[in-house]
Amino acid sequence: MNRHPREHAEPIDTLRLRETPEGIDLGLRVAGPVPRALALALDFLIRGGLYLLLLPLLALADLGIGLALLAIFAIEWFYPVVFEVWRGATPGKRALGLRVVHEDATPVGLPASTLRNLLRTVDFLPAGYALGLAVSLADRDFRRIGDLAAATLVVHDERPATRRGPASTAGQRPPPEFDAATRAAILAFAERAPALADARRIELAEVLTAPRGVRGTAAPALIADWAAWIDRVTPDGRAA
Amino acid sequence: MTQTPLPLTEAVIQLDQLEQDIGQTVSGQHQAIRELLVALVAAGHALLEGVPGVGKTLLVRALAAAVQGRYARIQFTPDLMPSDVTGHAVFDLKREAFRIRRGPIFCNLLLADEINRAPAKTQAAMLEAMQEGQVTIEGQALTLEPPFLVFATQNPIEQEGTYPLPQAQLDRFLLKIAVAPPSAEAERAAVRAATSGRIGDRLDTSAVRPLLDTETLQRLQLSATTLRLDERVLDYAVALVRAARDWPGVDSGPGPRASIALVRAARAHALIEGRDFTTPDDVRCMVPAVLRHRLRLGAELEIEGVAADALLGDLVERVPAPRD
Amino acid sequence: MRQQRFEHQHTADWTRYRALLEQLEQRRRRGAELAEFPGLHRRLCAHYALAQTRGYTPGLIAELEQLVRRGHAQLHHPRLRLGPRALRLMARDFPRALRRHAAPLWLAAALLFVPMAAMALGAYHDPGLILTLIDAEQLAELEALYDPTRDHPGQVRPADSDLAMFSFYVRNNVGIGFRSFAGGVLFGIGSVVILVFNGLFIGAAAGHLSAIGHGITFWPFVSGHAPFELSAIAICGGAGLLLGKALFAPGRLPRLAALRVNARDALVLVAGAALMLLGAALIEAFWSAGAAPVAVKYAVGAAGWTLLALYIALAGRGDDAS
Amino acid sequence: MRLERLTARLRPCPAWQAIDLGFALARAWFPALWALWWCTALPLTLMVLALAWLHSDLWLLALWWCKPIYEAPLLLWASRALFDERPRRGALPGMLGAGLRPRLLPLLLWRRLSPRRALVLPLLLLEGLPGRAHRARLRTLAEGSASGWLTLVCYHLEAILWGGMLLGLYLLIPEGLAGIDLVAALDDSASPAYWISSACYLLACSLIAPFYVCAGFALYLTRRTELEGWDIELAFRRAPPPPAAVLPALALLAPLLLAPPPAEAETWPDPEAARARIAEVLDSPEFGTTREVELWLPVTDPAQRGTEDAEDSWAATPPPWLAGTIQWGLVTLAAIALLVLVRALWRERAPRLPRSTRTGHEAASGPHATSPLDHESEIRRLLDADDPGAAIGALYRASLERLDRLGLSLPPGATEGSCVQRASARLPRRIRVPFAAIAAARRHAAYGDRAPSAAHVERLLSHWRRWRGRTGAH
Repeated sequence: MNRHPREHAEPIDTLRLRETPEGIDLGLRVAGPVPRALALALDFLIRGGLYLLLLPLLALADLGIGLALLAIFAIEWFYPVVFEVWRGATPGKRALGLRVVHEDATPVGLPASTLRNLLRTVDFLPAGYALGLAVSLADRDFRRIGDLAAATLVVHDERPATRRGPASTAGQRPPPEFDAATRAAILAFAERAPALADARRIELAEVLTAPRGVRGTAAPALIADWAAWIDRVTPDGRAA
Repeated sequence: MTQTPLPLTEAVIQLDQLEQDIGQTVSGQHQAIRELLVALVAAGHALLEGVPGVGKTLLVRALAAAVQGRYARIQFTPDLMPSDVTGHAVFDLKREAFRIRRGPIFCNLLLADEINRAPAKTQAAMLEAMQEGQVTIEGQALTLEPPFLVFATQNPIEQEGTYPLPQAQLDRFLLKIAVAPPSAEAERAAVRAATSGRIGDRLDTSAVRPLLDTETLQRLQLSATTLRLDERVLDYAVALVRAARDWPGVDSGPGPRASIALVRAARAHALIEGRDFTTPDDVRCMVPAVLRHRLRLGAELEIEGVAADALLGDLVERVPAPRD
Repeated sequence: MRQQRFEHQHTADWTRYRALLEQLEQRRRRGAELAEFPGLHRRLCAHYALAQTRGYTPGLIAELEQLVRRGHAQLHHPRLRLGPRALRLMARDFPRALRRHAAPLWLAAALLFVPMAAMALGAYHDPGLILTLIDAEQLAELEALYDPTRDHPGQVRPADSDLAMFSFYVRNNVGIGFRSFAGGVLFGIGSVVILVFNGLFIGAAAGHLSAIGHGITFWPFVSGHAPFELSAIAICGGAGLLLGKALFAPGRLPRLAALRVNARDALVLVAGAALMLLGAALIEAFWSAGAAPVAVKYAVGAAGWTLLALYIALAGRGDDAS
Repeated sequence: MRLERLTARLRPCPAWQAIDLGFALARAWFPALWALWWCTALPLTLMVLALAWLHSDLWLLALWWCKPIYEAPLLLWASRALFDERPRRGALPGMLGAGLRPRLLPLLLWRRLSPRRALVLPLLLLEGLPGRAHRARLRTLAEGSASGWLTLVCYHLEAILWGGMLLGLYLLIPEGLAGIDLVAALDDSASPAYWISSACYLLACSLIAPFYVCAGFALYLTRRTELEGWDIELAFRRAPPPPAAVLPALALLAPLLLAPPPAEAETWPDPEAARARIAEVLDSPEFGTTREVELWLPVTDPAQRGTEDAEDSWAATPPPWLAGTIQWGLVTLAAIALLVLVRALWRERAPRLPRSTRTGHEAASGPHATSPLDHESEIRRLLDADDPGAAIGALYRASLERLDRLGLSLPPGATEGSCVQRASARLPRRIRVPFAAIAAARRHAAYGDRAPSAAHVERLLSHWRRWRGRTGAH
């Protein structure tokens, strides 16, 4: 097992940052064997359905068999390639919110997709993707042999962000020393506060407000005010 | 003051003598001496790396002895402050005013010994001076008079107690000269020279004659910039740098500054070789010195212990040289 | 700069960018309009980075990130254009790759043809030898297929079964090719096994059929497609060996990097070989079983080998810039 | 609980990503977890071996049933490692003992077959709530956690590894030796093959167990992060203090307790409050539906229906011309493709011809490029055209080609200097001296803008011809 020194320095995470040519970091969340196995099973069923669709061809005697064989050949080898290049993932992967990308976070192209799918035959060995499973458990980014050779990753799709509208209250300006991470946490708090138990909500809010002298039920209220201030979009130019 | 480039023959004679003199003092380091001269002629700063005791400091001292100019040496230590390098303002009680006290950086040839032992802040102050050619003390900008060349030495990063130079600052060095341990024969010669007719173990530089004054040096540098450079050679240099950028296993490759550095170094090399034109060979043999500190190898390569030099050796083999 | 002004200043860019993105995502491309997309994308990336460093509201940052993500995906979306790609592959990249990696390819050819020749000789002199590879029932089928006493050997099938045979050949042969390539990633072992086994089998069949006097139908049948089919299988195996070579002798690169470098060329080889196999299947299904005189069939076979040799030696020697 | 020391990055995320995080944790801690698994499993294996009277099927079943016993220490280990305190050797007996706690009993009896085992384990061991509270808590935590899927998939992963190992062994043992009887390995519990198969299964279990346990743990942690805002707390704790820092206040905050085992870990002991909160949580739109289940059925159904419909409507026999049309269509397509290819091949080749007659641009690209006679006539032509610079270039390339044929490998990166260097290391004097002269002349001409005189080129050419003539003989 490859034990990279960096692993110990940073918290363990499935997020990988990739710098784009424009110099910004895009986060990729690598997907592990469990969702990938389910996606594979789903694709297997879909392929089975496609094979069933070919059945009526057999009515055409030899000609039908010929066409069916061609179709089976195509499905056998190119079903994943077609979907990956066309839509970024096979239907099974899409159902589980997975996507195939190059290691540099660009959408997968024809050569890489062909390679990773041709090498499926090896990952499959000796039965049921056992080799691929072993390799992907040992790899930091859960890549199977095909992924390693083609420099691809299977990642979780990002959920589209929802931007909150202007808050109803004008809010209160948060202390100036708060950095971006704290501001983001304040917003997250406001968003998730309804789901928290009352006691926990107060306890959590006090972590931030107690050093500033606010305790009790006033604490979550204060944070909600800060959140409203941070998040509001008003045209009067008072924004942060 | 406008200067005229030194005529080729004169330049070649000067450089030849320089090379010989230094070679007599530091034996068995032809490649390093050659590269040191390239840095001198190309007016670029150089970083010398090697294990302790291979004669890095002696090399630079020999060079300093050959150039008549102000020479300063700073030993970098973990407690060295930026103002120890650049200088600072002192209050003059008599005149009741601040007086600028210039640091050792105000010189023509600066030897920065063991630069990677100083904290990042101090390194940054000096590297800024290298980049800007000026120093700011108490809000007052003071220009460093040309020629201003820094030769920094560093021990390999694996040695204890060092601060690696950040990548962006490494880029300020035109060359990184790898000073290898001398061969057994050269070492024997050095030992004999060091122990005969001399007291103590201080190696001296008396064999070096003061050959160049600063004006001649500047004219020499000027003549290097006027060497003929064919388009194909330029293309070749750029192609090499670009290839290094995309080379498999290279994490971050050399930036555009590297192409410029490569061409500058190649020109200087051509001049030292006694030619008035630059050839792909000049470019090729400057590749390791110019690029080795501008690449960061990927983790896999570092784990496998592949050195940047091996990779660059591969690179020059594979990038097509101009042949048409 | 205050966020308000920042947003105000750049909203026009963002709206335009979003509109272009939607066009791209729905694959409605109009060249002239899209020419500004990369520039806009770069600007948006700069805005995103600025918004991050200046600590603007998380909502804005998330929104910009989302846009950048979508744009990145579109900007680097692979363009397919299969036709020109296949053409360039066959006209240039494939023959060049063949010449560049001569060593593993020759090795693969040896692994296929040497056992084949040895087995053919063996089976010719000892008709029982073939039974070590296949059982008696399969042997009877094989013998019946090339029985010269049939009315029209090779023409026993109805016209439309030619197509079925074509499909069968495609599926079978391309499948073998792909597998012998993929097996190479197991340090080349998979490729070696498949090559040797196929060589043995084909050799045994040829030797045995010649020995029992069926050669007069067998050889004309296979002569047409053999050049392309056999060499394509060998090329696939050679591509596999190229992968194996990266793992055995990665040179100065780490194994993974070497594998990726070699895989790029190996893929070109496999794609080219797959197209060759497609052609071979076409010949095998529609020509080999045909009624042309034996001499013509042999001539076609010889022409095939010559063309192939010429192609490998000469094709794609043009200038890179063209 | 000291959130600052977390060694994993926790954030509310979909269940799949939580499972993946668990796998990443297990991967990072694998050696320790695996060893720990065997610490409990090995003694038990041997013990059961004696008890089962050497019946391999009973043995395997008993070991399989006891899985939670081996998993419990793994979880305790992981819960410490999460807060960056690797348990020392001395702590191991305590952790192993945890596998035998009475609290674990339900998992060994009626909960053994629960698909949520991975999630129940941390709940039992780290929170240890009494019966009803436990059930309510489990319901809250299991919401949208995909823990059932996790168990199902991990069960299959075990089976795949086991099958892979068995088949691999079967394939790798050469035919001459006593191979493994695959059929016996599956159904004859008395055969040695069955023992091997059982051992493989045990090994597969040990390999998957750390991943399974950590994935369950990560699911548990992610849900708690989501419900209790751990990530927010962490960010708040890291917030810059107010300018006049009131640091002691931070220290006063009662820390939550998770890692050191049982009862203190309880966060809300009152079942009434718990139920109220569960209701509160369930009302939130956050924890709505599970999307993964909905998509299973609709995909295959229409497909099947489609086939049935199609079968009814299709005619039994194809029109006789159809096969012929397809065949000729294919052949025509192939012919067109071939024509296009030939045209492309010709185009690939075409641009070389004029260029090589002009400057011999391509000559160095390969040994087959041009014959020596062509070179010579080319050089002559350039000399006649009064272009000795181009002529020396052509001569240089011609000699490179010559050297290439002599077996001196010149990589594309070889510059004039390195060519001469290689030549002088490997070739006899009569070749390397004229070649060095050619290279030097070429260098001056190409980069120094000093073309040689025509006479000089002539001289070099005649040298080259002699040298070529001699080496061409072999």
